[in-house]
Amino acid sequence: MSAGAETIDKTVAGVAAALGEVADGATIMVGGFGDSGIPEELLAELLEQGARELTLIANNAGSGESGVAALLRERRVRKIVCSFPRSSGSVWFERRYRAGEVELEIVPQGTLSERIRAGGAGIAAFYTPTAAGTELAAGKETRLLDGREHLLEHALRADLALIRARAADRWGNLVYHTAARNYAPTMAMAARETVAQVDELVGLGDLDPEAVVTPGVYVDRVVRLRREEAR
Amino acid sequence: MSAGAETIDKTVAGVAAALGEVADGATIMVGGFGDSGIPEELLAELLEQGARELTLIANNAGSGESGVAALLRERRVRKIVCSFPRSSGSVWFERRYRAGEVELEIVPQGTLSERIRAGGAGIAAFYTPTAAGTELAAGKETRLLDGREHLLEHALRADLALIRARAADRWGNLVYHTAARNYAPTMAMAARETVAQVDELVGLGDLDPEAVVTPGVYVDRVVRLRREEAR
Amino acid sequence: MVTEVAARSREEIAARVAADLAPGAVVNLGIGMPTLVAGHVPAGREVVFQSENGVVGTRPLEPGEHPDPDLINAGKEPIGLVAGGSYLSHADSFAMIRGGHVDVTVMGAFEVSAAGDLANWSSGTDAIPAVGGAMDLAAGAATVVTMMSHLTGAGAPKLVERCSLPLTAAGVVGRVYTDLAVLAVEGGEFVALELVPGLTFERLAAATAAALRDGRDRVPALLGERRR
Amino acid sequence: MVTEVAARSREEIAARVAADLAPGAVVNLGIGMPTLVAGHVPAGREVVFQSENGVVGTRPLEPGEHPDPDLINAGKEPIGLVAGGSYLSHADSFAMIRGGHVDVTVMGAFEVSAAGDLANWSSGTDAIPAVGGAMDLAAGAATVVTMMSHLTGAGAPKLVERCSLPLTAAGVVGRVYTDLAVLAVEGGEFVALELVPGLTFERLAAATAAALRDGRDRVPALLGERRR
Repeated sequence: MSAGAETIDKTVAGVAAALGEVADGATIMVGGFGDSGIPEELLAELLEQGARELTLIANNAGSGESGVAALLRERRVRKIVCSFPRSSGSVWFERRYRAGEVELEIVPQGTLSERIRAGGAGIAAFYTPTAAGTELAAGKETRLLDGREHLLEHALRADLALIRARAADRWGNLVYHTAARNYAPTMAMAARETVAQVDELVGLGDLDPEAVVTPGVYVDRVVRLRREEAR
Repeated sequence: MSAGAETIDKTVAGVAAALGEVADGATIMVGGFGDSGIPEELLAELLEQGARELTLIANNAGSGESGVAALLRERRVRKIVCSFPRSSGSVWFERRYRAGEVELEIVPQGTLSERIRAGGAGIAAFYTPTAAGTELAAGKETRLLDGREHLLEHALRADLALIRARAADRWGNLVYHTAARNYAPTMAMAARETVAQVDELVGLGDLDPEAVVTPGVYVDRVVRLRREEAR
Repeated sequence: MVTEVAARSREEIAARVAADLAPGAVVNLGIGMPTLVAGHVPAGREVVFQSENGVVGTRPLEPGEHPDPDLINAGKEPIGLVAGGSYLSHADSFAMIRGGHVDVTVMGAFEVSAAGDLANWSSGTDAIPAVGGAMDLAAGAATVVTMMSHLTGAGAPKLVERCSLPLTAAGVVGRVYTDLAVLAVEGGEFVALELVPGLTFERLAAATAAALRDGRDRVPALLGERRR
Repeated sequence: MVTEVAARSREEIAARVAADLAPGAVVNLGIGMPTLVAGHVPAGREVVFQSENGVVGTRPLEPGEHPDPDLINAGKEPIGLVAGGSYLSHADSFAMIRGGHVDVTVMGAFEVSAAGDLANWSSGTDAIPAVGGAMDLAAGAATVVTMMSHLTGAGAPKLVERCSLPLTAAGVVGRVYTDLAVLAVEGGEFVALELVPGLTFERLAAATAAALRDGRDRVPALLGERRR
């Protein structure tokens, strides 16, 4: 919202204004699963800006030469919290990880999304049966509940969430496109600031109030970026 | 789904077939907030059927002479878990409660909805700051997390959820109408069987897949009932 | 004792609260007097009213507007939805509240203590207990504001050193709007930011059963400037 | 040892699993061989395939169908959506999985023990760890099914008394489909329900490194009859 304005307008022009200033050491949630829902241009701008010692929370650890992979290549990442870092193109993650240059916290995918949801929902910690009795339970508090072993898992929060959505209005209400929704609605809740890149801006009231997935309450800045691929 | 059929059809004809047989002692979640989203006809059928010793989980404890109030009047309810039992018309609840004929578990509204969500999401228990340091924390386990006192709260599940929605298809996908959504999507997840009364049935594929609120996965039976009020 | 001062009516207290709501703030209005606030937001200012039963962007009905029986606020009164509003489930709505995404909650109160303790859910009598969303809102909202008469009907102060009634939450209230004054709750004391015309600081202090500091040199900060 | 028997191909194992999916079952298909199952569901039978990245009602793309780059399954392959399908967030998708609402999960496996322990996420080497949704699915789905070759490439049994590799979850596997047999996992032992043509029970037992009971008199129950 621009200073002094009486109305709400979260749209900004350009990816630099959208990203804002990111401090060294920031914790950043990055939406997307595989190549679906990745906020590519916001990640490119993050690389351009140069913040270092980042902690990233994301499903994957990047592949190829852009996005999270480029941040790893340029040694901007101190730690990644993710579920599935390995892929055919996760070359830069593997190189940095094997050299001991990036810390990895591996989290089961459902536990990862639930920890993010807990961070957004004001739940400090929760008990889940996932991973009980496995290596990933090492060091975690356990508890027998309903006759079954559960692990205590803590909420995840972040300084910034970078997400992609299909369309937004000036209040920051968001709707998504098919499976690109994935982590975005949950990460939007769990970060102090949430920035969304969208394919389309629509007028206030044009989104069906029954179908808004992310209320603008969770969104701080929106930037429209024309996408090259046909949708 | 009818026996032997290869396709999924959760629609049934008539409220009796929708409700099915409810055993004495069953735990039932009832959607609605005030008069919004109450599955009135399903509750009337529950009264008609006669099941006793019920535990109800609902936001309110009924008012007037129908729905939950009628079940209380007819002494079908052993216990109510709710957030706000008191209202101008909650005469039958008050009478049964003061006579010691119904047990009351009072739960803050956000804790109630989160306990139901936990039941649906396979989270056995969680830590919330709500109600810490209050009378409603009595007997509850506390824990300091992030420098703040939290209460341990346990998941709620039920044998049956009775909800109302605006429209459904034969797979049981549901969309709602304005604030009548309230507890329904969450209760649908937390019950062994979920029954929805709807105003309208639509063809499979007619609901926007981006806007389905309750996937049919959570719904067991759907009955269309014409509503007298104009919508 | 305070009879000749220009005490604010319920609508005037509501208007005073509304004047302090920051543009863009996400605000939950409690049942009763707080719902009046929605009708007093300065023209042109966009404030997002959240109702805990799953509505983001509530508005009062227009005169003569046909009510949707399903579309109600937490006080079960019919409301409308603004352009930009949306619906969500109870669980999602309280995730928003508990998660600190509601900037301001405006609630009534039986008592507020100098430590910011809030008592507004139980009158301590044998009335049937009913808590609703009060504890979630008090624990979750970024800023907790109460609006209330300064004294009870029996003339007893509602601003106290220590609450005698069951708490809704401890140490949460940040601002109090009464028929007599606007007060901050800071560092274990009440701070008078603004008094109604005709009221002296001494008389406000006498109507307040806790330490009161004079802060009339300060302009009350707007409530709910987005900081998430 | 089992060279002359009519061992099932990957597609044939997938078809065998698909034949056992109950109409109306909600089924998650793991990465790799399990995704083949979707292409073999008997014509006219409605099975709901759930993909943990937030899709309910996946289907294979039609030949020549233009892929939506955003619409992928958990294996990151392009898919389509059936009429009656819907999208949900990752958190909501895993709430569905963890909450027991997915009736059947079909996964690959490195090892399955007679106690139903599953090892399918870590090969125990120094490979970079990556768990994905395997542990959530194994812990949450009502019925856990594995499909795999009966022996490793080196000829070692994958059905074992006790897993040597890191566990995905303990005591969860209910049914195993291999190139040689269909087996139940019950009461701490494997039960052979069906053998491929040309295979004797004794030869299957020799290819299985755990106690094996003969259950060929039983008809395998359909997987995922809704019981919620």
